[in-house]
Formats: sequence, C-alpha cells, structure tokens
Amino acid sequence: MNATIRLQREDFDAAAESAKLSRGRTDIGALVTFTGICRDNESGHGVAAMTLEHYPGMAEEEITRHVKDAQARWPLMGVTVIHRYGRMTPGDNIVLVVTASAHREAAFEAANYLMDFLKTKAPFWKLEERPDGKNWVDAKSADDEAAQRWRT
Amino acid sequence: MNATIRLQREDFDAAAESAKLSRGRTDIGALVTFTGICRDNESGHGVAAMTLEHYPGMAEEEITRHVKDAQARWPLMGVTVIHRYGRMTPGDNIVLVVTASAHREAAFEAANYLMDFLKTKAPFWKLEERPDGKNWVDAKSADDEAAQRWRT
Amino acid sequence: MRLLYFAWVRERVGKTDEDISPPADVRTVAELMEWLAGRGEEYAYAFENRKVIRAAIDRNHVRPDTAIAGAREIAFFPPMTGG
Amino acid sequence: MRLLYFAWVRERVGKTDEDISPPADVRTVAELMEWLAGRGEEYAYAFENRKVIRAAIDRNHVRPDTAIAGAREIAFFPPMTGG
Repeated sequence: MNATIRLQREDFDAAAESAKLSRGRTDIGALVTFTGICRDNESGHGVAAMTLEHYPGMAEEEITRHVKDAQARWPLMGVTVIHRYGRMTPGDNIVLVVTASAHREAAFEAANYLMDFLKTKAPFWKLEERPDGKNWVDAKSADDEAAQRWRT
Repeated sequence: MNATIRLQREDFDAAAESAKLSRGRTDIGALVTFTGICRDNESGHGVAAMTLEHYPGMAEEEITRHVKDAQARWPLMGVTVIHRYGRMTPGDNIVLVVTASAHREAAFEAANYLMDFLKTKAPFWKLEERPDGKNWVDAKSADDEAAQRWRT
Repeated sequence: MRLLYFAWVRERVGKTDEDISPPADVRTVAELMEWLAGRGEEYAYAFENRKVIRAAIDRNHVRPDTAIAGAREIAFFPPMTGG
Repeated sequence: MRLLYFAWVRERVGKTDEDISPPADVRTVAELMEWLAGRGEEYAYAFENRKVIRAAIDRNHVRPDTAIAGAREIAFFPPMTGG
C-alpha cells in the first residue's frame, strides 16, 4: 500500500498528488480526492483569514494511526493525506485526502472516514480572524457525531 | 449553481475540471472529485479493454435529472459529471464526478449519490474484452442496493 | 413508433433501431415485447428472457405495465452498467 | 516531565511548554490539571473549565483519569478543529 502523509506550511497540488497515486497502474478502479478549502464565511460571520496551529509529531502520528485503520477496514491501493498549518486566506487549500481502490465504495468510505478523524482527532486548532477580532473555532458536535458512526 | 454535464469519446482532465469549479471562489469549503478508471481485472478474470455503449439523448437527460435531484437534496455550489463512451483500455478514465459545497458532508454524499445513479440508472452498457471473448457486463445487485439507500 | 435497441438486445435483434406499427391490441411495454418476440428468430432470441429487459419511453425509464399509447421512441436494453 | 500547551490553553498560560515536577500525590491527568490551576492567575484562567480541556500523554489522546506516571510529554489543548 502506497501511503503518503505530510504536514506542511506550503500549498499542495491536489491534481498532482492524485495523479501520483494512479499513474502507471491498471488495478485502480476508483480514485476519490477530497480538498478542504478555507471559506470566507463561517456560520454567518465573515472570515478574513485563519491560522492553523498543530502539535508537531503527534499530528503525524495520529494521522498515521488513522491511515492504518483505514487500510485495515477497506482494500485500499493508495492513500495520501496532506494537512497544512500556518495562516490561510479564503480560497486557500487546507487539507487533502486521496484514496485509491478497485471499487468506489471503499474509496468513498475511506476518504470520508479519514476526514471525520482529521476533524475530531488530529491535533489541529483553527484561529479565525473575524471582523470582531480573533477567535478560536469551537469544535462542532456534528463533527463528533460524524466520527461516532465509524465506532462499530 | 454551476452544473456541467458532458458525454464524450475523448479523455477528460479531472484536475482541470475540478479546478474550474473552485477557481476564484471563496465560499467553497469542500471539493470532492471521483474518478472511475478502467481496471485490468474484474471479479478475477483479466480485462484487455472495454467498450461503453450509451443511449445518446437519454444518457444526458437521465444524468441531468439526477444532478437536479442532488442539487435539491444538498446545498451544492457546483457539480460536474463527465461520462465517456467508446473503447477504453485499463488505466483509462471512464467517469468523473466533482461536487463543491460549503461543507464536506454535502460534497461527499452528493458525489456518492451521483455515482450510485450513474451505475444503475444512466443508460450505459459495458462490453468487456476478456481472454475468452467479448462479454456484456452483468449489472451488480450490490450497485442496486447502493442506489436503494437514497430512496427515503 | 420508433424502436431502439442497445447492448445485447441490439446484437440479438441485429439492428440499432426501426419503425414499427404494432396492432391496436398491443397496449403495454410487456405486450409490445411479447409481440416483438413473435416477429422471427432473432426477436425470439432477443426477447426470450423478457424479465431482465428494461425499457424507456421517450427517454424515461418505464415499467412493463406502462401503456405505449402516444410514445414516439421506445428503447429496449439490459440493466445498465455505467459509471 | 515536559508540558506542552496549544491554542487558547497556550495563550492563557502564556507559554508553549515547560518542565515541571508535580508532587507525588498528583497521579492522574485530572489531578495534574487541578494542581496546575493552583500555580497562579494565568493557570487558573487556562484551567478554569477543565472539562473541555483535552490531554495527550506521549502523543496519544488520554482520558482525565489516566495515570501520569512515566509520562515524558503531556500536552493540554482544546477540542481539535482540524480538517
């Protein structure tokens, strides 16, 4: 299994990362690419920028654990997870998950699973710059509930 | 809502199509790209090539109906569906679904929904070239069951 | 009305499309398939297992008991395998 | 042992990390937070609502009742908001 996990300040090229997983292979039937992007609006208030803080070391380890879980749950031929940190403005890429499998369900579910865990378990924190000042984003109970559905 | 639906013999550029949906926008938080690829193996037997036949006119109409359904079910900011027809060899792209939304669940679910319907309702038929001759691919009951889950 | 055939239904019938005028007592999609099956060996072969064949009237999926009155274009094909 | 603070816990404590030697009767993560809260105004503020603060020992998420014995690195932070 081809697994790439990277934390970086720089932007990523979703297309190039996704192409890397499938290039030259004829056994992959389904490729899912999820890109999370910085939005200019969160629950009705404007967002001028966002700074992502992370716990170096633990972030990589935690993502690696969940990538291994995903590999154990679904027959994957490749997984790429890239998470950025630092300051981003609306329209900037934040996170990339790419999954490759013979079949579409495995690719969709593994990508969904990894995103649910990045949201709730990977040690990252978002500081938003709003019109009324800086604000640490609250965790969403909807994200916790989404992650709960994999606990079977 | 930005919707692109194309049936074509030529290959597509998944990266360019996905970039087209998000370029210059700051309201999109999640972009899901699904690429279906021709595999060299199907249920244990080799596949040298595959020819996709379609019902011109109805294929576009049927996909348009399901894209509209998806727009009604989820808050989407953009959808692209491209389905190829003609002869393909392993590693070739077959189908592309891109969905853009503010939130990841909508983007994931809409892409999944559209793929389930492309598999079971869009008028396309696959003729495989196997070592033992040409063979029309049988519809899979797993695909019908996957499509059933959206009927609520 | 115009008939269209796809995939192995097309291969068995031996043509992609044709214009037909079925008798007035052929009212539904199922009755049309039965009538077609009686038109010769290739049709009998194409429509031998009618339960698996799907139909569309004017580019909309329909059930076997759907009336064909007013249809301009009726298509017959196996279950779809796109995506 | 080394302590690390992230996000608003870090901002309130006013530092990213420090080395500490808590007394022997501080046995669990919850007891460590209680002890830290008594170390001054900034700690009292950072740990005033201890129920929402999460902890990791040696880079693994842990519950408040987890023993801290043998830990090299303990981190405190709010619920994660990555992805």
